[in-house]
This record gives sequence, structure tokens and C-alpha cells, in this order.
Amino acid sequence: MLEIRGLTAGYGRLAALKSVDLVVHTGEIVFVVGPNGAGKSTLLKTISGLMAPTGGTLAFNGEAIAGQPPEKLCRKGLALVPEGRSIFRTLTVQENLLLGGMIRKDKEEAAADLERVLETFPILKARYRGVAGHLSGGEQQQLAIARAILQRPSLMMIDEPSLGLAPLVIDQVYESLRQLNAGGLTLLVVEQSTARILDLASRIYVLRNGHVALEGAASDLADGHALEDAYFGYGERQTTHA
Amino acid sequence: MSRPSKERLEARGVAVAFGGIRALSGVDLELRRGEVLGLIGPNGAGKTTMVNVLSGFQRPTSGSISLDGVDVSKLTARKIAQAGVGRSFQAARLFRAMTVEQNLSVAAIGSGLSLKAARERALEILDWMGLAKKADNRCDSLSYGDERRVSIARALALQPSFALLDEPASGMNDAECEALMEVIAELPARFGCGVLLIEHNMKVIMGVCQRIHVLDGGQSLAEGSPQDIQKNPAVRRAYLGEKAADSTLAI
Amino acid sequence: EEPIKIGFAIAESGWLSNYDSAPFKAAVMKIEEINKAGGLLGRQIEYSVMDTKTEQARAATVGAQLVDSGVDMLVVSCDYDFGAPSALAAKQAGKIAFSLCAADPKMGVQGVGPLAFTANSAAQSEGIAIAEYGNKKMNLKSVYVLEDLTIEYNKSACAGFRAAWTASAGAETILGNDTFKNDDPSIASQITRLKGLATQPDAVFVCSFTPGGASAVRQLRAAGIDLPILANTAMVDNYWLNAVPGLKDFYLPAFMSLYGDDPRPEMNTFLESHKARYGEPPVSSYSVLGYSLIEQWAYAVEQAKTTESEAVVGVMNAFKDQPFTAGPTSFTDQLHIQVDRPWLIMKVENDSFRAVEVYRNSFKPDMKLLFRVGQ
Amino acid sequence: MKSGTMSFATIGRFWFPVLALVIPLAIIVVVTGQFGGLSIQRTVIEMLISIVIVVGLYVFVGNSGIISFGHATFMAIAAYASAWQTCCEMLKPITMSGLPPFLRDQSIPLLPSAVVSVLLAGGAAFLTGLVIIRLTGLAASISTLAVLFILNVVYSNWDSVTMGSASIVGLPTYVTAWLALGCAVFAIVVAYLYQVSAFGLAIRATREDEVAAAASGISLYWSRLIAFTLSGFMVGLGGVLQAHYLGTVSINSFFLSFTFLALAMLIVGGMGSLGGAVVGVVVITAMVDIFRRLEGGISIGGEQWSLPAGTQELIIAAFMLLILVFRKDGIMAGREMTLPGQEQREKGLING
Amino acid sequence: MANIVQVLVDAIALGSLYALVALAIGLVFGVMRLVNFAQADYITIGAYALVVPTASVTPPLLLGALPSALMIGSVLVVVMALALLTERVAFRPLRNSNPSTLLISSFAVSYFLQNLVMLIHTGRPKSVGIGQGLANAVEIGGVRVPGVQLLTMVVTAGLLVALVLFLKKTPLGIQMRAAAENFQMARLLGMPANRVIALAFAISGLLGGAVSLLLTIQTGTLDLRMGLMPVVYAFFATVIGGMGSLPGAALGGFLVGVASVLLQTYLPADLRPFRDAGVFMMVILILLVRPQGLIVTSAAKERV
Ligand SMILES: Nc1ncnc2c1ncn2[C@@H]1O[C@H](COP(=O)(O)OP(=O)(O)OP(=O)(O)O)[C@@H](O)[C@H]1O
Ligand SMILES: Nc1ncnc2c1ncn2[C@@H]1O[C@H](COP(=O)(O)OP(=O)(O)OP(=O)(O)O)[C@@H](O)[C@H]1O
Ligand SMILES: [Mg+2]
Ligand SMILES: [Mg+2]
Repeated sequence: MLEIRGLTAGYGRLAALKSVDLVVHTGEIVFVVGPNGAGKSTLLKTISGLMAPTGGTLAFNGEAIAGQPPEKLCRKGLALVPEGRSIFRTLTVQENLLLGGMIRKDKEEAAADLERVLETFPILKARYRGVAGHLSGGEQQQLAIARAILQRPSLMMIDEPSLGLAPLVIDQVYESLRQLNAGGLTLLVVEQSTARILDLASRIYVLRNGHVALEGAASDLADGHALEDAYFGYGERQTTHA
Repeated sequence: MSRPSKERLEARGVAVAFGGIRALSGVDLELRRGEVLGLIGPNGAGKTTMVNVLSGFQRPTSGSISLDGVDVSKLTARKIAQAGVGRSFQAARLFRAMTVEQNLSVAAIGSGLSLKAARERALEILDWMGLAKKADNRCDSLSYGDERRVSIARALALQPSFALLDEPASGMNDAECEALMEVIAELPARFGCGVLLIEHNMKVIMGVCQRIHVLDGGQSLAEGSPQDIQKNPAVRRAYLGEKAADSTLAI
Repeated sequence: EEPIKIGFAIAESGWLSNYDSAPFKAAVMKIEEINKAGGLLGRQIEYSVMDTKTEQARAATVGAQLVDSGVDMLVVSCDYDFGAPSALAAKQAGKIAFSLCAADPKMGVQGVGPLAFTANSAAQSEGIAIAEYGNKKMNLKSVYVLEDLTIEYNKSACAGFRAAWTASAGAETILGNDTFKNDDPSIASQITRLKGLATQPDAVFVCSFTPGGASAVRQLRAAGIDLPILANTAMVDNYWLNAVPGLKDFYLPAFMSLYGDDPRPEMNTFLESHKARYGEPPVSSYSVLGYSLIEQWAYAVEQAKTTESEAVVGVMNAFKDQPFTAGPTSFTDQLHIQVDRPWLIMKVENDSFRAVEVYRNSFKPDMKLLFRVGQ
Repeated sequence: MKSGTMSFATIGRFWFPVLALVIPLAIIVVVTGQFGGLSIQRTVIEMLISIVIVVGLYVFVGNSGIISFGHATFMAIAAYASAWQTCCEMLKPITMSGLPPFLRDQSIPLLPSAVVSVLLAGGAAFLTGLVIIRLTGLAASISTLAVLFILNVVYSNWDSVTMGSASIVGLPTYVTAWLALGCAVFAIVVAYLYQVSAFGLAIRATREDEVAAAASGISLYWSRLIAFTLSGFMVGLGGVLQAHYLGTVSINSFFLSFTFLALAMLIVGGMGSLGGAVVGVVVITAMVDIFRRLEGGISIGGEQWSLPAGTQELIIAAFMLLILVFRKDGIMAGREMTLPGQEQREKGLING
Repeated sequence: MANIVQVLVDAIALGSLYALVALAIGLVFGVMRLVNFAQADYITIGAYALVVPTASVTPPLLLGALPSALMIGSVLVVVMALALLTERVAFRPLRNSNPSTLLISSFAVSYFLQNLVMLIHTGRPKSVGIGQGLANAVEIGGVRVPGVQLLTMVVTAGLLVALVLFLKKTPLGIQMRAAAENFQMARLLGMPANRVIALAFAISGLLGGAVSLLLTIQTGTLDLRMGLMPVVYAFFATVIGGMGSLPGAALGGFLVGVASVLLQTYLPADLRPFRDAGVFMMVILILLVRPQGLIVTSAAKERV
């Protein structure tokens, strides 16, 4: 579904991504982990069209998408929940959610999705007509995820979904991601910590210093040592993946 | 470094309502000098609101705040800060165009120091937190983790009797969390202050708090030692979930 | 022989250029006429122009630059505020500064110095002329005064009007005063006050200038106020009449008529020469002041037989109804502006100004009125 | 870092941002004084006066981040005060009859009158500030605009004291290039010392984040009021200089177009730094002067060539837009002048 | 007493003119945090489009010569195009700059346009006689209402309602507010965010064109600075009304207009020259009492 080869990107003179290769197959849940400043957020921003890559290729469903604007990619089925609660603070919760489903043609299904999402995140229902900017940190994060779900994308990218969420809610969020995935949604998720993801991930990439330091199937990484080594930069790039 | 003198920061029967939304209803909380008190609870439980009330950014609808028995509910945020209540924010809110050292100096000046003394204190704190190398960096060039550390350091530069930290570990990876835990655990001894710690990362909470206060839906749900809280079925149901509770129990 | 040099420190851009450009062209025309006739004191006149850009700081600078370049006389902008900085530069070098059409008596001995003159009449004189004319010739018994406070010129014209009207008809026949600002989008409340008067006046005096004055007249007429309207000179010339199609009963004092019906032949000659020189009549009737300015100075230089300032000023200060194109001209060592030069009263008819008659005011403003002391 | 042990290099580094501004200005004055014509010398004086004004404006606007439209008010107050004290003894009793007798009937020596005028401007700024600095952000900006309008209305209609909207003409013109340079240097030094002081640090924090500043024990109100008052004094000085350079004072020259021009200079240079304020004045003054000359006409290879009158303004406006579009934070982008090599460290303002 | 009613009508009429301008200023501010001073020049240029561009002081009519429906339409289109052009050239590249930079850029645009008009038309005021019939007053129960002012009131009320409904209720309106607040996020959700924001400028141009026509019919004159004071008043109006709230902007417009007329009417003659000072003091007072403005939308309150 998503195929990235030799991707480079940066801010001014700073190279944040130095030749990244990454593949997401249809139906997978792929996790990207790595320390602060590794380039995880930059990677998602570049895929979604918020940043122009300086080199390499990006293909989505076989089509080269590098340089296309985000509004176009969105219509092709790509959704991004950016780092740090990019909700519309001055709009109401309702309006925020409405904007999620805005470009969808299937209005009836969209309405049903809305019902479902409000059930998953009851707090959004309680604050439905309130201003989104007044929500608590975790509530805002839930709103951002809910809105992305309403986009009904084919590939959803989430930057640190657990940020600021209560433990119980993290469980709920991951549970609903799992369900969505079972329903056919492909996921590319960035996380800080590796603790919770092993049982959910199809594959995991460890990004460090703008490089892929490790990639592999979750099952192969389950013991955790290789993962930790890659994470903190002991040893060279390795592929446990056959 | 002169030591803070206040002993107790107390909230009595604090209620906050936004229109129909009751963010807090009748919460009692006491923070003592020298301890680390955890404040946890589900999203929207009212934790940030509580910190806002304690630091003077939110007038309580009813109830009162007192410092060593003196009512400070009517004071402005600045006066409360000067009286010895420092805080950090859920979003770092650094002075972005200024250097790290200047961020701390501002708070030190706010606590009444001269420019020179303020700078000395700032460097001292940065040194202790391992940020000395970054002292002259502008804050808009910091990584996320460093931003969070600077925002804690800035709260400390005020030389507070009480430091209120709102999710300091959010967005940090496991190793960084551990480093942060060491810092927080050392605060009472080093700065002589009481710490109120809001965090969703249970490892951090369980690792450094002597006492934990749980909020749910604007009300106190429980208070006690980490062990008690972890075992408390109501807390498990409302907040921790079985998974998190078990995984942290293992520590 | 060395040519005589005249410097023009005037606005070629900015809003003041509208006022400066027409008299400037006429001044150039007069210079050319003199040169063709053999020059002044047998010497040709050269002139140079610098743009003040309607800025006071620029006006001071270009004034200084022109004086520095050795001009014998400095012509300055049509406005006291913007002419004075240049005139001060001339004063410091001991040169005469002559304003194209400032209507403020301060453009003279008291406001700049004994070497400063203006070719215009005092704004007060406009108000006086139309007040007397209205009361004495048009038989108006009462008036209402609508004063535009935006610039001092209007305040002076209104002050002159009130003084002269009071002198000839009594203060009680001024039924009311009201004020507005030139850029007010609406004068509805002023109209309401006027209409609410117990007795309606015989006429309304509007001291203003375009565009605000035109807008006020339009709104008065649109509100159904058909009283005669008296105005000051700044409202002269046809260009704004589109704003009030079918305007009638509108009177003001003017320098001259641009429409060929001026009763004074010298004005029509001036008009013809202007058409011959520039292919069109002057854009504004202020034009003749620029022409006459050169005429007055050149005459004084001829008399003094030198361009030396002291001598020339001496001659000019002795002018007593000296006949020039713009009309009889008088200066004294105290007053370098006209206070009772005859005016051409004009009225609007068929969408054009028409000459009515030449009228000379009998009420003479004293210094207090001219400087609006204790008003 | 005791002052006794402060090395020459440290002092040099501390003062570098000031020296890097002041020395070129002094060179400009010397060179144009020796070789320039009258018009260029006058342009230089105007530029130096603008520096006093824009640096004064910067002290509040730059440090607090709040745009003020009201500073021309304090200039006007100082300029008029100075005119009342020193101008035109002959005309004063006639045209400004409403003045109190001690002003109306005599002139006051230049230096004391200048000092009094500047103090008056600062006092007016302090009183205005007491009221409106409670407001933040746009509400504060709008209030300063309202103050500007109020003063304009009052001074243009208070005929017996201000001569209404007419100019007061004939002030003694004592402002030379050297005096203007002295005042500009003074303004730059004062602004610099202020911004590196504790007050300066505090107010810059409020500019970055009001909430966090309050949580750090900083008073928004007092830190801004101090800056507002200080900048009131400084633009007051600019007003006095302007009045005694032109020899005329008129209320309309302290109104919107002047305010816009001063703000434009500040923002084109970059309102985040003292260097930006000075550079903005120099660049805009130079641009205006160059295009004014082109409008006046120059000869290229014997051909007389000139721009049509009025194009200068168009070009300046377009130039300003270009700078804003390509350098959002102005030419200096919030940086001070730094020694080569110091740049990469992304230092903030304080190097001491 | 007919007189008091008359004064009120005068006041409301002026208020609605300011309110109309304030709507345009408020709308663009809401979308870009831009206080657009160039709105003054939109108004001016819309009015100047009625006549042939020439230095002559008595220019023939251009758009003003068209039949009225066409004339109205074409003036609106001209001003809308101008607003879009300035957005594209000057404001779009500055998106996300701080409000002061945006404000200064709008000064620059305004300065440019004003000097352009001056270069083409000269600075001399001109006059146009359009809509003479509308300018005439109609008497309603002893109260005199000039046709233009009646029209202004109707147009303002209509546009206020339409705009509020548009922004609150239509998807496009919600998109506009969303794009205004977080441009990148709006794009991520598939909005053509540039076009959405440009639309806000087009609407401000439409409002500007309407003001051009109403002002010209009222005053019959064209002047370089004709748009300035209405925009300055509108600027005050939007702030005292509450930035970010369109009904607030309109309310503010009414307040300054009404205050101006009431002061003009009821001040004693020797204080009347100081009328405007009274209006501006009222602005400061309102802000001191309600720093956020009269109508504070809950969205405007930031939480810590
Ligand atoms: N807007 C920006 N301007 C300049 N540099 C940036 C910017 N955003 C990120 N960077 C730099 O790019 C590098 C990669 O940043 P990125 O945000 O992609 O890291 P990350 O892996 O998402 O980190 P985190 O875990 O902290 O979110 C870092 O060195 C960071 O400092
Ligand atoms: N200004 C406000 N207006 C309306 N509702 C508010 C406001 N501030 C807070 N709330 C509501 O009050 C509740 C408590 O919010 P608070 O931010 O204190 O939660 P929290 O415990 O910090 O949550 P989190 O863990 O997600 O940060 C939330 O439901 C929030 O929506
Ligand atoms: Mg990231
Ligand atoms: Mg919170």
C-alpha cells in the first residue's frame, strides 16, 4: 500500500530523515518507534504532504505521491493525526467531528460511524456542543483520533496516540484501532514506548537519527533485546526479518 | 540557595464549574513540604483544573486555597507564584525566542532576585539537571524532551515551596522517563519543596510518589500510598484498567 | 548678464499638488511673458522647481536647497503649514518668500517674517465678502452657519463671515452654528438640527472645501433644504458640481471666472493666454494668483531697480490698491495678505458657475479677526 | 563575574551590539558632513531623529510585542510643550492667547525647556499607561490608537493654545547632525541597557507567553508600564528634536501617516531587536532618499531621466511588502548585531 | 417627539454604515488574524471604478454609466477581484505571521493602492452624480430618512444575518473558520484551504463594494481617503464588539455610529468640535470594562 524508498527530508540545513526505506502492506499495523528527535514525526509529515521530501520516492497504492498537497492525498485515503492535538480549538466538538467526515460521499454510513465513535469516546458525546479548546488534554487527543476515524481513510497515520491519555483509555484506543484494522484499515503508528505495542504490531521499525535502525516482525522482536539495542543505538543496523 | 519556608498548600472544598460542566466538585487536597504527591485520574477528571486553581489561574466557584493557613484564593496568579507556588504546564509554554538560561532567569527574577543572582541560580539548576550545555540555546530549537525538562527547571527557578508539575513525562520514552523520575524524586530533598505530580505514566507515578490522590469526574476517588491505590478496585475500574494496573504492580 | 533666478518649492506630488500646480503653471506663463518682453531689469528670468511632496520636512529641505543654489526669490506652497518651512529657509538667507495662495495672514510678518508674502486674500475676507453680499445685495435676513473644522482655513472664513454678518445684520440673525468634519460620511444630525429650528433661516453658510463641502451640499439638498447656500472660495469651479446635479441658489466669492463671463477684461485676456500657452483653460481659478504673484514681484523689482530683498520689500509694502491682474493689491509693513480685494461673486446655474458681479467688502478685518484672537 | 575582573573582551562583547550600530552611524555623519551636499546632510539628520523615535517605539513595542499606535501622541505633547516654551515671542501672545502668562509672555531657555518637554511626554505616557496597559494584545493596541485620535482631536480644536490644526512656525532650529547623533546614541544605549536589565528580561517573557510569565511571578502590568513610560520619554525626545529641526510643529504631522511610517520602519527592520529598529530606519530612509532622487531626475550619459512624481511611494510600499513576505520577522529577524562566529549559537539577547 | 425619533434614525443610519464596514474587517480578522487596513482602499477603488481612470478632474463615467443592476454588479466584482488580488500577492505569503506583521503589511498594501489611485486619478477630489434619486429623503411619519441610509440599514441587517448563518451553519462556513484557525490541519482533512480563505476575502470585497456604492450615493464625491475614516471606526467597532464575533462587530459599528451622532446632537456648541474625542474615550472605557469586547464568544476564551 505504502512504499518508501530512500526518503530524505529536513528543516533548512538540518537533515531529519536520511534515506529511509519503509513499506506498509495493506491490512498491516506498522509501528515506528525511536527516541526523541529521531525523525518519526517528520516521516509522517512528509508522507502526508505537509512537508516536501528532498529526495527519494513515495508511492501510495502504486502511485508516486511525493510533492502532492495534503488535501489531495487526503482525498486518496490518507489520514494523519499529527503530533500534539491538532484540533480546531475555536470550533465545537461537533464541528470538529463534522469536518472529519466532510469529504465523504457516503453520508449515511458517515452518520453511523459518528454514532459508533461517540460510543467509543463517550466524553465527546458529553461535550458535543462545547468548544474543543476547552477540553482537557486527553479529551482533545481523543477528539483528534475520533475525527481521523470519521475520515474513513484506507491508511491512517497516528503520531503518538497515547499522548496524555489515561491508561484505561489507551487500552480502549488500541482496542478500537485493532477493530478498525480488522475491518480493513491499514495503520502506521508512531509511538514513544515499545511496552504496549508488541501484541498489536504486524511489524515494527526503529528510527534513530533519521535512519531505520531496525525493522522486523513483532513476533521476532518480542524478546525485546534487539529492539532495545536498536533503540538506544548499541550495535549496527540489523534485520531480524527473514 | 535560600530554602523555601512554607509548609502546607491546602485546597478545601474546591469546586469549579464551567457553565453546566462541573470540572471539580468539593475536592480537598493537601500538599506538604518535602513530599511528592501524585494526582491521577481519567481524562477530564479535573487534574489540570486543580493545578490551575492552586496556582491562581482559575478562581474556584466555591472553596478556598490556603498557604500555611493563609487564604490565597483571591490572589492573582503572579502573587501566588511569588508566594512560592511554581508550576509547569501541560504544553511546555516556554518563552520561545529566549535562551534556556533566560527562561529560568525570568522565573528567578519573578521570585525577587536581582538579575545577577537570578542568572547564577538559573545556571545552578541547569547544571544540576544536566542542561548546562543548552543554557545558551534558544528554546525554539529544543527537542521535545528538552522542552519538558526546561519547563520543569523554570518552575524550580522560582524557588517554590510547592512545585506543581502537569504531565512532565508526556512524550518521553522509557529511558527518559527514568531519568526524569530521578530528578523528581530528588526535588524535595534538594529544593526543600513539596511536589504535586500529574502523570498518566503509572511507572513514573508509582516510582516517585509517597502519596497518591485520585480524582474522577471532579471528585476525590481515593487517596493513599501507591500500593493501596494500585489495589483499589474503584481506581482500577475508573482509571488504571486491569492491564496497566498489573504491569505496574510488577515493579 | 547673469539671469535672475526664481525657485519654486512646491508640491508636485501629494494632496497639496492639486492646489499648487495650477498657479504654478500660470506663474511660469508670466515668467515666459516677461522674458519674451526683454526680461526683468534687462535680465532673463530662470526658474527651478523642487518637489516638497506635501511633507513639511521636505519643504524645509528643498527650500534650503533652492536658497543655497542662489535664487533671488522663493515661491512656496499654497498653504501656510507646508509653505512656511520653505519660507523660513528663505528668511534665514534674507530672501523673499512668496506663497502661491496661502489664505492665512500668518504667511507674512507675524508668522514667518517681514520677507514673507502671499498672493491670496485672507480667508476671513472671503467670509466677509459673501456675508455682506448676502445681507446687503441678496437681502437675506438671517443665516445658519455650518462650519467644517478640519482645517484652519474654514474656521477663518467662518470667523470672517460671522464678524461681517454681525456687523451688518446683528448677531441675533445668525440663527445657529453647527460643525462637521470634512471626512464625515454623513451630516444627518446637523441637518436634523437645522430642520428643527423654530424659524428657518434665509440661507445657510457652509464654510468647507471639497470633497466634504460638496457632500454636505448634496446632503442638504437631498434632505429637501432648498435655501440659498453661501460658501467660501474653496468650493469654486465646476468640477464638483456632478455631486449635486441641478444645484441652484449657491453663491460664493471667486477670484475670477473660468467660463468667459468675467466682467473684468484682464481676466479674459489671462484666460485666453493660458489657453494659447497650454491648450486648455486653467484647471482652477486659483491659477490667476500664481500669474499675479510674478507680476507683483517683477513690478516691485522694476521699481526698486534691484532684486535685493530689502529694497523690493520696501516697494511692495508701499503698494496701495496697486492694479494687478488679480485685482488691486495692497501691502503694509504689518500685513502681507489682501483683506479687501474685490471678489467676483458667482452662482451656480445649469450645472455651471456663472459670474454675478464684482463686489468689494466694506467691513475690514482687524488684526484680532485676522489672527482669530479670542474667538 | 565581578566588575573588577571583567575583562576587556567581556566588556567588548557586552557592548558589541551597541557599538555595531553606533560606529557606522558616526561614520555616516562624519562622511556626509565632509563630502555630502545640503540635501544629504539633512536626510542624515532626519534619519538620526527617526532613530531616536523608532528606538523609543521599540522599547515598548519590540519588548512587549504590543503594537502601539499612540506614541506619536507623546511626541506631539513634547513638541508642543517645547514650542510653547521657546517659540515665536511675537506671535505667541496673539495666536496662543490661552497659554498661562508665564509661557505666553516669555521664552524659556532651550535646554531646560527641552528637559521639561521630555519629562512631560514621559509623564503623559505614564498616566496613559496607568489606564490602558491593563489591556492586553489587540485591545491595548486599539486603545493606543484611540489615544492618538483623542489627542489629535483635542489639539486640533484647542485653538487658543495649540493654534488648532495650523502649524506653529518659528521654533529655534538648533538641531545639528552632531546633536542628532548624540541623541540617537543616547537612545540606543538607553534601550540596550533597558533590554538587558531584569525589567527587560521580564517584559520579553510577557511578550513570549503571558500565562507562563505570570506563573513565573512576573507582573504584566508593571513591566509593561515601565516600558511604556520609558518609551514615552524617548519618543518625547524625538518630538523635541523634530520640532527644533523643522522649526515648525503641527498636529497633523503626529498622526496616522507618521505613525504608520514609524511602525513600518520598526517592523521592516525587525521589531524583535534593537538592531532591527535601527537598521529599519536606515534602510527605509535610504530607499526613500534614492527614489526621491530618481523622481527629481538624474542624468545618465547626458540623458535626463526621471521617475514620474509619486512612484517613489509605490516603490517603497512594494519594497516593504517584499521584505515582509520574504523575511517575516524583518531584516534582522529578532537578532542583535553579533560578532562573526557568535552567530551559530543562536544566542538570545543577553551576552553578559 | 419626532425630533428624538429623528435623531435615533440618524444614529442608526450612520451606525449601520460603520457596522457594514466592521463586518468586513471582522470577517477577515476572524479568518487570518489580519486587521485589514486596505479595506479602506477597497472602498475607495470601488468608488473610483465608477469613473474613467484619468487625471482629468471631470472624468466621464465608466461603470457608473451602466444600467444600475449592471453597475452594482460590476463594482462588486471589481472590488472582489481587488480583494482577492491583494490576498494572493500580499497576505497569503504571510499567513501564520504574527498579527503585527500582518497589520503592517496591510498598511503597505493600503499605502500602495492609495498612491496608485493618486498616480492615476491625481489627488483632487472628483464627483459623481449616481443614484441621485436614492439620495433623496423619504418622509416616514414625520421622520426623514434618506433613501441611501434606509438601504444601508437594510443591506447591513441582511448581510449580518446571512454571514452569521453562513459561518455557523453551512459546511463551507465551518470550513472557513477551521482553515482560519489551523491551516495545515484543514488541508489534512481535505479542504482546499487556500480557496476557502480567499473566499473570505472575496466576501470582504463584496462588502467593500457595497460600501463604495452606498457612500458614493450619499456623498456624491470621490476622494482618495474616503474609505479611511469608516475603516478606522470599523476597526474600533470590531474590537469593542469582541474580536472574532460578527454580531459583535456589527454591534460595535452601531455603537460608534450612534455615539457619534448623539454627541454631535447633544453636546453644547463649544464642545462639539471635541465630538470624536468623546467617541474614542467611549472605546477606551468599554475596553477597560470588557477587555475582550462586548460579545465574547466562548471560543475566544483560552483555557490555561
Ligand atoms: N519545525 C522544525 N524546525 C526545525 N527543526 C525541526 C523542526 N521540527 C523538528 N525538527 C528537528 O528535526 C529532527 C526530527 O524531529 P521529529 O519531530 O521528526 O522527531 P521525532 O522523532 O518525532 O521526535 P519526538 O519523539 O520528540 O516527537 C529533530 O532534530 C528536531 O529537532
Ligand atoms: N474553560 C473550560 N470550559 C469548559 N469546560 C472546561 C474548561 N476547562 C476545563 N473544562 C472541562 O473540565 C474537565 C476537567 O478538565 P481538566 O483539564 O482539569 O482535566 P484533566 O484531569 O487535566 O484531564 P487530562 O488528563 O485529559 O489532562 C474537562 O472535562 C474539561 O472539558
Ligand atoms: Mg514526534
Ligand atoms: Mg490535564
